[in-house]
Amino acid sequence: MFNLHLDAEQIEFRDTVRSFAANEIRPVAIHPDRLEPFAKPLMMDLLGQASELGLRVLTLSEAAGGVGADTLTSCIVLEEMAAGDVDIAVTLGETDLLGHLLFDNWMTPDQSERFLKRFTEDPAFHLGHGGSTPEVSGWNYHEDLPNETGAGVSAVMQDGDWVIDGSVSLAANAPIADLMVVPVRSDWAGGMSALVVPRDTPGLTIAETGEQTQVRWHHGSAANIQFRSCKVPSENLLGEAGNSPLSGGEYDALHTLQRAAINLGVGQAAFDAAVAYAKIRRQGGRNIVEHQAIGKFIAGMAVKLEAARTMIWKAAWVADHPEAIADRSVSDLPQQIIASIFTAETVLEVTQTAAECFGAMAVMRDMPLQKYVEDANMFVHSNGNDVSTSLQIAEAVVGYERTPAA
Amino acid sequence: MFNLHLDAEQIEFRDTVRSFAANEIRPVAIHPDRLEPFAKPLMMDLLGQASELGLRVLTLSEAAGGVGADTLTSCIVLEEMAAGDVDIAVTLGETDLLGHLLFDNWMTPDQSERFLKRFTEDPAFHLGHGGSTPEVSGWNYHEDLPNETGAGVSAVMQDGDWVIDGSVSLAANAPIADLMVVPVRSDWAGGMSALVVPRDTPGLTIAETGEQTQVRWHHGSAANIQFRSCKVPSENLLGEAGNSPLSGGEYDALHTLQRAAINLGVGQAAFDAAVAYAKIRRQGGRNIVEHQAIGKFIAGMAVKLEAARTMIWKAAWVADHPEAIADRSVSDLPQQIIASIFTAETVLEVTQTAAECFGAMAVMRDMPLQKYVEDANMFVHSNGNDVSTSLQIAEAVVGYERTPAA
Amino acid sequence: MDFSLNEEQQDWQQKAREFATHEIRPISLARDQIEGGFEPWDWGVIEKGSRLGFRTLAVPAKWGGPGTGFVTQTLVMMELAKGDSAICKAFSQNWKWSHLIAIACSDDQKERFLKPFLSDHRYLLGRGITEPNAGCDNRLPPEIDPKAGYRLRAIRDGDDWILNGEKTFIANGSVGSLFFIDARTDASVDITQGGTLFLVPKDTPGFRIGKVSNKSGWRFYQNAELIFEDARVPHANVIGGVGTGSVKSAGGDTTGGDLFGDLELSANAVGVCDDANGMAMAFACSNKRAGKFLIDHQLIQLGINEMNMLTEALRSFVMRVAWEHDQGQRSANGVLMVNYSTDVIRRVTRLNMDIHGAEGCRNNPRVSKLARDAMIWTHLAGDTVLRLKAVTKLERPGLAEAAA
Amino acid sequence: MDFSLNEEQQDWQQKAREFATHEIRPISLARDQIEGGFEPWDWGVIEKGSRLGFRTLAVPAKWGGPGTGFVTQTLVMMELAKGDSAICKAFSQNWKWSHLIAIACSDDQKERFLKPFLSDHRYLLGRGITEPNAGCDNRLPPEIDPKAGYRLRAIRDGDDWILNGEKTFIANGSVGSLFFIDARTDASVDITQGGTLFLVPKDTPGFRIGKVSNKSGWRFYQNAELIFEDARVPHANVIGGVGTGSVKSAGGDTTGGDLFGDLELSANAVGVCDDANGMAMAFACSNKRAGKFLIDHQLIQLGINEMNMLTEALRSFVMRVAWEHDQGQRSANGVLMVNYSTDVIRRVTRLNMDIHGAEGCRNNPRVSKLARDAMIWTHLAGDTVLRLKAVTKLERPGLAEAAA
Repeated sequence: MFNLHLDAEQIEFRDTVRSFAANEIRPVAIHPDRLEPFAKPLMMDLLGQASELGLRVLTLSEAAGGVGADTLTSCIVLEEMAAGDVDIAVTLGETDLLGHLLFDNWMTPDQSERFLKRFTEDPAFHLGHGGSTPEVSGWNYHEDLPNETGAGVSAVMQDGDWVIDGSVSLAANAPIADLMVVPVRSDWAGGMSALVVPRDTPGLTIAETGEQTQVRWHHGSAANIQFRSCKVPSENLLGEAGNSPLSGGEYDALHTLQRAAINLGVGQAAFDAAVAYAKIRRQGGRNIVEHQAIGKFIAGMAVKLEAARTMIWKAAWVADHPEAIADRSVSDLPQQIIASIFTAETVLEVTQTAAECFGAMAVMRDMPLQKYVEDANMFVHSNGNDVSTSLQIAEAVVGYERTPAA
Repeated sequence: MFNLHLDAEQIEFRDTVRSFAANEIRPVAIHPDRLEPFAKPLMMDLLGQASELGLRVLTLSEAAGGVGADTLTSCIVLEEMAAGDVDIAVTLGETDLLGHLLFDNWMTPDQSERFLKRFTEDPAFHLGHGGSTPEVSGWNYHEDLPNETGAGVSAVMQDGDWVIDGSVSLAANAPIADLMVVPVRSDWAGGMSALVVPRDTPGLTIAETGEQTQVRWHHGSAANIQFRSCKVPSENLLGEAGNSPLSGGEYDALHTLQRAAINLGVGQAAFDAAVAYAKIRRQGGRNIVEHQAIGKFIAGMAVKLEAARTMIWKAAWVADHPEAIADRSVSDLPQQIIASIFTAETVLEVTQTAAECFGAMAVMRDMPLQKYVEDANMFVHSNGNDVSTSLQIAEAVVGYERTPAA
Repeated sequence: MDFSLNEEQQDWQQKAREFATHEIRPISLARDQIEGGFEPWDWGVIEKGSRLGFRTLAVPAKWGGPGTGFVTQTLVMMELAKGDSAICKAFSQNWKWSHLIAIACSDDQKERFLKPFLSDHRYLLGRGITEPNAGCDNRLPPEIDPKAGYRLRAIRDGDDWILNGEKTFIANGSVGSLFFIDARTDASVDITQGGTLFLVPKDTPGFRIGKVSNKSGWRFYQNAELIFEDARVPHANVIGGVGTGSVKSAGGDTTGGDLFGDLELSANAVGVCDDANGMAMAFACSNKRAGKFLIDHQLIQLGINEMNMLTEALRSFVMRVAWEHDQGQRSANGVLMVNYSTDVIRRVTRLNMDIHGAEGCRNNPRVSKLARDAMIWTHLAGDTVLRLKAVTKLERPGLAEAAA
Repeated sequence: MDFSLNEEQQDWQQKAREFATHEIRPISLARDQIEGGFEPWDWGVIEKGSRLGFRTLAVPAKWGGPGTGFVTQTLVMMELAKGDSAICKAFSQNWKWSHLIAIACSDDQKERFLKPFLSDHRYLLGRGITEPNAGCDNRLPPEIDPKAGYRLRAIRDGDDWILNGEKTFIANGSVGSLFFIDARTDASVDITQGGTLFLVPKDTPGFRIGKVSNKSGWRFYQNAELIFEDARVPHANVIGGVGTGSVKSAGGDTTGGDLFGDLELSANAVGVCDDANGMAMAFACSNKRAGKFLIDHQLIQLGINEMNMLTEALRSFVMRVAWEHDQGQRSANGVLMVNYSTDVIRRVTRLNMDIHGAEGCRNNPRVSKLARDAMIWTHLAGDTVLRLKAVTKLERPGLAEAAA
């Protein structure tokens, strides 16, 4: 029965994280001293505090020692966190998602045994993803070609060990991860395989990019990683060889959703800043909020954010309730892609409109608006979002079936 | 608990109406012979058949003899109906909404006694609204002025009767209504009053406009009506004098939502037509659906319609569950206005994009695309939707409180 | 750099402005609101305009016409379209094919067809290329499908050609006296090699008019089916050579397309936008909301700003390209301009609706007329195919240069 | 009507193109990527450009400058901005105030200030009007609040004026040698009556530079606070009359605003768009997706079409207005054009991002630089206030006429 009530726990989580973001994170994150320099080091203390709130194991099942929240709750929480700081939200989200998938779905009991206790007990234990960001491109629209995968890492079996070679640029969470999940090409029949690789494995090098440019084109914590004859035991294989659980679509779908929720938090932060500023900035003899032109901006932003949030929540709920597609309560289009591209475009417009409310202050590096706009630009042009992404939706609409590559 | 499942009855209703619209209504509604002439008389037979399906009393309570459906169900059904014919949907929606409000909410038992039986038993009995369309303008943004009301009808009490004078242009459902609900200015303290006026009351003239122009700028069935010393007994007053239940906001809110759902149906019909055409039209050596440019159109339309539908359903559910605002599951912004303006703008874009897929065929009067575009244009520029409407949302965002006019 | 108009240009502009004000605009909305495909047509305004030179404006002086250049033609179209976009097009359609005759026809053909064209105020011209299954493919023939494009067959029979097939949506179809018909003289190769262009007078045996299109916009303007059933056309009516590809049959700008065609729709759009701007400003200065004239509301000011901004951008673009085309300069600018005119006319006529709101749209059907007329641009000037075609005219760097 | 360039215009265009290619572009991204507000500045490129005449381009011939017109200046800006938008602005900012000196200053003032300006390659000019609480109100003074606008006080003291207050975001603030300062000589009336414009050299006692703005775009270009603490300025440095309203103090175009100012940002935007178009085409012709070069994907073609279409529309608009302004024609066109340049530069730099995608944006920070530079337009050229102001320059019909 259709019902949009959140439960008390969801609302409580939201309030807690909202107040944590507003009171603890934002004062540090958008302090002029942090905003002005190009480099934005991850705020490790605050990441730790967020972890203590349970957000690192939010969707990990209670049985495994987590909070056991559903995808909707995770999206609600990540949005609030991102309104405080986008990098903390991305970092936490990555660990939380990988933790849930590894320990609830992908690992054998033996594998869990080896890693779960340390993961749940150490609030600084993070998980990394040693592959490219999800590929949801639509460049091969109505062509039988598979999309390119960025995988530059291969593994061969040698004396009972996997020997890994290759490199990945901007591997998510690599700078802080204790354990990396790595998609690899192997000589097995079929597709990719997936291995877990502890950070301290000999042959694995993690090099922070140390980007000191105006805009580093990624969110969260990322580093280039390299494998040189890096050996892990055969027990580190996730699922079957040639059939990586990372390729199953679940990680990509949830990752896409997470990023949409985080993206939305950036938009909401920009909107809140614009409304607050419009209430105090005086021009033309009255506070600018009283001008129709600013009212139009505010209304436009409010509608867009409301729509994006509604789409994300729907997609989040559907991710946990695929039976609603079967019973035709929701359409069979890829809801997470719809939510993601809708949100990315929407939030970019919102941050730009919010910036317009700020006039010249919007381009000052010691003010947050320029950062919100650039964060939003990155969401439109990263993590699988590009001008071709939506073609996947068109293929779903017309029911195009790709013949698998030979 | 958040849940997007529709119940079996809702899905069944949707299927029934969808198939009725596709098989019975559309073949007649968009037949070239009907499309080509300017005049589009209401298809009374089909209206009667729709009425027999229960759609005229869809939201009327079961106790009163109706189907007792909620607002969400009503929106789902009206969208489907509108994909068949927008005028039938508007006409049915008006009667259904007024019926629910009159007999479930506004009338005393005595009043119901006088009208309900005929209403429920006669499938051709319709209700009309003898006032202007809802005024949700935002022209008085951040000004203490009330918005203009279009009321040009007054009533005075004389010897125990109300004597009504004045005229209303394009009163909804007037050409087919057996009973009109009429907002009137009276000499009572306070605001407007509301009277019910049977069609055959002496002094009431209903003149079909007989518009033979390319675009008649209204949907549904409407006529100019005139009152000349038109008398109704004092028992025909709804609620209190000077306190019209029509002014309470409920009618406006539900009416706005209805129109949004109907508007969406127009967009869906245009989209379906474009996808079907793209699959068979050949150009550049392949069916046009295989071109990226068309794929981009299809994806854009699909995302927009999905978003609009999701917003309408949300607003519909909230209309029946205001407690979800109190418990902060949904925001306290005017959801029906958000859904309405979002849908209006979105559907106009969708119909124009769908028209692009049709090339020159889109402007031929014997083809439906030009009608869909004009219907969509009307939704953007009628029923209270105009460029100022969204300023009401801005006032809600900043919590502006209008001082009532002296 | 000089944007001023010479005396001849100013004279034509003024003459067009007066004709549009006094003869076109007064009948514009009434004609639009007449039912039917053919019925909105009116020979009266055509004849009046023809007497003033608006039908034959593009005929070169050496053939007895006014011999105006593209700049003048552009100025005239802007004025006429402000009166009525469709009536303007009914005139300018003849200019397009006047250019074609002047450039591509033999002296004999000119003698036979330009003379009646110049002397008869009801002699109109049209070109038939589009067919039910061949529209965009005529404009951007797909490499992967050489058989794409028009199919109308022409088979040689002695001194004649026998034409069979059907054209659709042909401009001036129901009112034209002379048509330029693209036909396949060799179906085994693509249209650039197997196509030939024929001059077909309306009284050609076996040639007749089919259904007249009943459109939502440009209602005055006529589009019709042309039906060829063993229609017999003398070989002397072939333009240029046989099978050299009708689109470029005389090796030059024989379509009127890349030099005149893009200007035609773009200039017309400027006229419509000027009309919309005037209507919006007048409405905003005479109607109040919440106690203030609409023009004193910021929302309306922003709309009026955008309408004028886009119109002036388009006008600038069009005047520049008109001059470039008078110099014979070919570039992507023509197509880019006509694509742009689509975006502008659609947006400006939409904003005009916004400013009028429900009341204004209901009370003044011209508000919707402008938007309906604007929809024509979507498939004639700004459809995807034309936008992709524009890109083919841009310079592309080589791989080494691009990667550098 | 003539769009061709004369020899002088072509020479300057060519000279600017070479300077932009060989001197500006090679340092452009590196300067952008330097931390700090002042630090991206580089006197080297300014001095080199100055030697070629790019600093003093707008000084009239009779005062020893090249005496170029608006068309030439526009052409030069388009070229320089293609190399770097912010470096172009650092040059053209001086032209703006060269115009002001030429039009509004007395001969004595010209003698005292134009001479050092012409002879010193590091002598830059700036104008101080914006204050922390007075930005837009200076441009469109609100009728309902006469006290709105700048507040910096000037009080007469014998032959001097004593200035107290603060300006913010002042262009060339940290590098200028001479500033035009708007001050209130009468706080009881609005700025058009109580404002006066002063010439303030950088070594004026009591005048100093405050914080330098650290911006996300136009990082090379300097904006800074100017602080006045009992700064003493001789009465001889008053431009025009006292209290005649500094914005129009000499009764003419004293701000450089309505004739040059709008052109400046619009021409600069064309240069940025040209740069973006080149980058996008090069990327699309050298990178593949799904086995095809990006340029062979329709999605990319549509993006490239739009980028070029908007750029050519803007270029046409700008060249037209440059000519109109050379004729001294005033209209709404200047403001409409600069509003339009905002929409175009934002859209074109965004489409450039789209075409580059994640990989291109990550690997080439210039993609983001162009979008960051473009954001400057939002508040300088296309903010709501400027759009509303444009509408005040349009003709309005009277009520009777409008209702007709």
